[in-house]
Amino acid sequence: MTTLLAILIDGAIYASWLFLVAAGMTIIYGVMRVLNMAHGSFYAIGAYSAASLVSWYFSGEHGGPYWSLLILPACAIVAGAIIGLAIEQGLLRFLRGSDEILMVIVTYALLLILEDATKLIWGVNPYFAYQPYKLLGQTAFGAHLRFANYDLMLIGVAIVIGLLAWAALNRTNKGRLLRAVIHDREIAIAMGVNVNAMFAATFAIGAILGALAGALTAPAISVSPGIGVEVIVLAFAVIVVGGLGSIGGAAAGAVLVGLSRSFAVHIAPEIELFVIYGVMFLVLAIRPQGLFGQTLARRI
Amino acid sequence: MSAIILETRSLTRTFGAVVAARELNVRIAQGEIVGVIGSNGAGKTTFINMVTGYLPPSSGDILFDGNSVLGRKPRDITRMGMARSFQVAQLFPKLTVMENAMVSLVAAEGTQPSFLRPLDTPQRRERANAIFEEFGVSRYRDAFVSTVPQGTRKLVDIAMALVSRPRMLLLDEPTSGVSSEEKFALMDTVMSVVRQYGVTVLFVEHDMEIVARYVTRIIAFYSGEIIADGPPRSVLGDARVQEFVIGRDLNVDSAVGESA
Amino acid sequence: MSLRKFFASPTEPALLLAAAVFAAGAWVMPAWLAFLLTLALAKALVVLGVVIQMRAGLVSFGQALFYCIGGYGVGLASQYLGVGDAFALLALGTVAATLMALACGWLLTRYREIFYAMLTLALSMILYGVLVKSSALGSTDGFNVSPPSFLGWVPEGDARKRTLYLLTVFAAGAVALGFHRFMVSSLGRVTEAVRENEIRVEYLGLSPQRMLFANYVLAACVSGLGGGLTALASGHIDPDMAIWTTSGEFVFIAILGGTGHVVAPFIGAIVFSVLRTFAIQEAPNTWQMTLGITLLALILFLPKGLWSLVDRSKPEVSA
Amino acid sequence: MQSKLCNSHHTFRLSAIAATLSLMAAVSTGANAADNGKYRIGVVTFLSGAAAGPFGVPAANSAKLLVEALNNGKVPAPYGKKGINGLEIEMVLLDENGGATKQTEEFRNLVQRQKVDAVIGYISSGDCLAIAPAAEELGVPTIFFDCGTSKVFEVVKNPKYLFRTGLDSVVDNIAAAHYVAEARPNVKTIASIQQNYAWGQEAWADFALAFSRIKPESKVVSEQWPKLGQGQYGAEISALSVSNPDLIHSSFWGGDMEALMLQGGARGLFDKKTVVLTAGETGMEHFKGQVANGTILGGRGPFGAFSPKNALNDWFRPAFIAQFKESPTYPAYKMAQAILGLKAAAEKGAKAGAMPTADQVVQGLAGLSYEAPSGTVNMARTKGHQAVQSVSFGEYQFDAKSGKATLTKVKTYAGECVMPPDGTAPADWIKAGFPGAKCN
Repeated sequence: MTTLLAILIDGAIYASWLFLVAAGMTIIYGVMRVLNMAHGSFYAIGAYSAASLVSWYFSGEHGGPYWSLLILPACAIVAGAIIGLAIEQGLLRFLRGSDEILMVIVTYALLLILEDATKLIWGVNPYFAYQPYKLLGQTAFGAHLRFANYDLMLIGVAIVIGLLAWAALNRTNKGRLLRAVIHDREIAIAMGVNVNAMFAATFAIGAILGALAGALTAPAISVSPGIGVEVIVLAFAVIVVGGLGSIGGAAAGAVLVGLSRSFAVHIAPEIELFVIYGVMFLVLAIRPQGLFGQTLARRI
Repeated sequence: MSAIILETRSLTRTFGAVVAARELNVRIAQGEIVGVIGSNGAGKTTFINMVTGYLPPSSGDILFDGNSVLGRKPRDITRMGMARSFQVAQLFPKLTVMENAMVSLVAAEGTQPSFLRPLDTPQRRERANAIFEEFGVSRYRDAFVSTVPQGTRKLVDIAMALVSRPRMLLLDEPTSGVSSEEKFALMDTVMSVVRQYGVTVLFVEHDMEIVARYVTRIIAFYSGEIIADGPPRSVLGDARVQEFVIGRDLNVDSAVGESA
Repeated sequence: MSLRKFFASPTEPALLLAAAVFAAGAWVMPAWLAFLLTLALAKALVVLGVVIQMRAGLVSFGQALFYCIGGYGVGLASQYLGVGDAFALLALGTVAATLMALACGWLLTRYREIFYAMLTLALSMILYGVLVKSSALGSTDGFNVSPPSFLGWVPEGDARKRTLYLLTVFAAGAVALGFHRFMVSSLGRVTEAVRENEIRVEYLGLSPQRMLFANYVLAACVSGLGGGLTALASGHIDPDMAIWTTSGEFVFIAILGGTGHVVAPFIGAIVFSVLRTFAIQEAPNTWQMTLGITLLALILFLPKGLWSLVDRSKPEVSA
Repeated sequence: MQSKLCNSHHTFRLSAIAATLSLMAAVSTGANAADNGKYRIGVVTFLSGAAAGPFGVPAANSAKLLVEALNNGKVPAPYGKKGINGLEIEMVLLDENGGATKQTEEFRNLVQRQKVDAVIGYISSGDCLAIAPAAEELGVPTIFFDCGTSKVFEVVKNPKYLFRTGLDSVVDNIAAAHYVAEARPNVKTIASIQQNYAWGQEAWADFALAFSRIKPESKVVSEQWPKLGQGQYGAEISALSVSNPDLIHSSFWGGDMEALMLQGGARGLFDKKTVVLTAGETGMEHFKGQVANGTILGGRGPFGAFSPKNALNDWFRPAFIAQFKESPTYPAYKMAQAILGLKAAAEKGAKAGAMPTADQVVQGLAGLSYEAPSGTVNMARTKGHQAVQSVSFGEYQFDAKSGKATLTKVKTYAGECVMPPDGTAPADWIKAGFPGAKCN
């Protein structure tokens, strides 16, 4: 019984983390058809900037501890926006319309560069921002099972972000324009949509989401080299399972992967290592376009 | 009346609410040259796509040489002897015209392509050159397809369909995208070849002058149904055809006269 | 019969000559360079597998799967089956990789573009997981491959390294010849046609998937050989051979060399190895960055790879 | 079009390219391999990736510190002589990241292109296994300073050039088992969480076996195998909590370990449970009270916070802190003792002022007993190629007021107590009940 409860809650927490990690990547792909490997670096940069700022905040008398919860997203927005715009306007802009696979390779190169860049900026020693994690205390479920409220909060954050993204795309004019761009770039341009601005904004938002995932994770981990690379394939798996470029898909993928993983951990820890790829492989084998992906249109 | 080569029995295809083809019953005899006319969205291309196995029909049956081709893949139907060309020429842009031809020659040989023997053999070159002669595209032989003019692409597209010496050829708007100066030249070339090969032809065409000039029979489509089927004169003269398909009063006699 | 008859194209004698030059080098070049070239050439064989898939319009982010199977095939055979002969071991590794390809090719070749890349990646990561879990095979530590014999002859020390180098050069030369023929063969060109326009291929009466399947198996076969040679040369195998960054490296090299010619991956692999070893030596802290910048520069300024420096005379196949 | 356009002359041009590359490579060796009369040491350790922070960089820093101090003759007796045997030391630092195959290649480059006289390094067991045969083949003195696999001297049965100045992980876990049994006599149920790779798998196998031998009545209630570098342990922590063990054993290291302790702490996993971290010492400075007092930490030997008081340590520790603004953790100590071992060996073998030959170094080091900041190191196992040292465990105590972390109830287990004798497989030795173990 406790185990079942644990499976569900762990699954939910892990799923929301996965969603936070994958959302930015799927949005960028959806609009720009760029499967962004450097997303992992955005995650790492978000985590590093948050960790360093939070530990500075707590190093002296800078105000009440709860403000640190606001530092996290703030870092993410600033860091993500800067790096996102820089990369989009500085590099990707010149590669618009290139082959999707080529863009994967371009962003792979970016990943290599950013990995060392973060190392040059923050060094290799771990950073800690554990204070916010402890701040919210814990909730007990039964005798032995307790969860950190911070993790439970992540579920809420993920839902909010998901809804915001959905509403932004479906309920605002900019969102509708964006969907026009997604649907047919040429027509959108003809309609006078400023595609350049659209893309820049999209990439920045994607980067911010990536950084946000990192910033929100920072308090629970020791921020050290390599954390970025770890999340890339996870995020891939999630959005490929869900259907590339679909927010709803990313959510569904995150839930599916999250639950199956926590199930594995509790029931069969042995297979935990490849359960994620197993799920990805099965889903694609049965439904190539992913759970929410659209099939390609006829060519003749 | 020679043997029926292609027959469709109450062929129907719907896309959601839209009916692209309703209860189509078509019988085409060997050696006929049939034109299919109809306004955009009348279901002409859908018809070809179904017959060649690209689109599965919602219901009905398709018989080629008396055997049903239902559920067969386009490649199998091609191997049975029914080839097609495309509204937008379907070629290999980053390959040269010669290479395009050779690929189709390999395909026509019927065996699986060898992974050691070269594609480019004197024999294939010879055959390809012969075909280029027939279609008058020799001067583009070594150009990359992406660089040759629209009309030439259309010709190469049709030539590639004919390489396998099919017994029936479906042309999807052979002159679309071709300048009105070129289009008759193009059709003359194609028709001389198909007559020489003795291929049964069904072609979809917008251009009434073209249709009237080259066909022995016309089938008129309107919103997924056949509204007229018969000799050019009677079909083009048909009031509903004039109203729904042609949309203007075409001088039947002059148009038909030329082809006779 | 005359040489001209004997060779399908002038490239072939040139390849033989290049192979001969490399082989002769065994006695003049420093040992470390010979070893570097051994691994580079072995790697080039895997990259060749990536390249022929790129020519068919598919990018595999999981070619390490076959690299790893080839390596473990060799390792396991020498460890548990007591096979000692280099040629037998390589044969086993290659066969293992080929069988794997036959088993999963039918599924993978139904997919295109990103989905193909992701599925190949997933497959290789599943193998990685399995290997990491199997402590009997040393888990992440992997295990060492004992030095092979060559048709009964067991060289020692430098002689062994040289023999392995010559074997690799020989294998690379043979494969290069074979794949040069493949690239201009009917199947080789038809796979390009598939990349260009699948529908047309279908309407010519051929099955695109079948072409891609054959291509996939061929790629797996040569990649397995590359993995086997690597295992023999480095004398060690571990699951990292299957991890996705390894596949990423192969794609990197494919881009570096270009897909225009059978020798492109060999140039790419050698340049990559030299570049990396000096990057590591000169900038131990930022060698990844060096590689990343190089890759970007290539994509931006030399999109057809180093090969386009050699052959500027035609637009080239791109991934 | 291939056949048409790529004629032989292209291929000639590209063989030219290849040749040029080889040449350029060869030339640059000239530069590096210049025989400058210095004693060149190749140092290979993680400069990137997850292992860089906790292990690689402290070790590299330690190497920098030692080389510099030795060259200036700043190191206290018996290491007062400048450099190595009077010759200036030149260090060639390489990143260990990138996998075993690459490391074998880079090892050969070090020896054959960079012409180093000795190699010290390797944290990853996989790299050690791959390098071991190469070291013997190339006949260059090679010292593994850290890697923990017990298989090194199975791969190389009778080593000549290969040494390990650190202990293997079997020792840690046997010692850990002893310590737990003594410090927590009424532990009944144990759970495990290990990084899912060789290190974690072996560590748990050894500990479980040893502990069940010492306390047969104990039983294992949960095993968790998260991926290396996963960082998120929510589900695992729940599983451990639900199984509610008396003791949790983990061989986690570096960032993963610290993340686990943070997340577990915040969820009260460690209340009324003891945790033993066999590699916990590197976290001492970072835990900052995030870890429950009484958590059992190991340092893979008498290193870091466990290091004894002696003249060398009185120099090393302050010097390290002064230069790098952090206390030296066990990798730093292990690197220091590897370098000092090399120096001692070289000076024992070679005649003063002369360049020590490889054979002089290995003869000098085999069976050598020398002093290090961690105390005396005896090269007493596998024909004098494997070091014997004591292993210490202790309990973490954090004083909130001073913000200082200390170790209490430190127990030290002599090598003779926890190391299987030569030629016995660790598992058999444990199963047999540690025959011949000399424990005080």
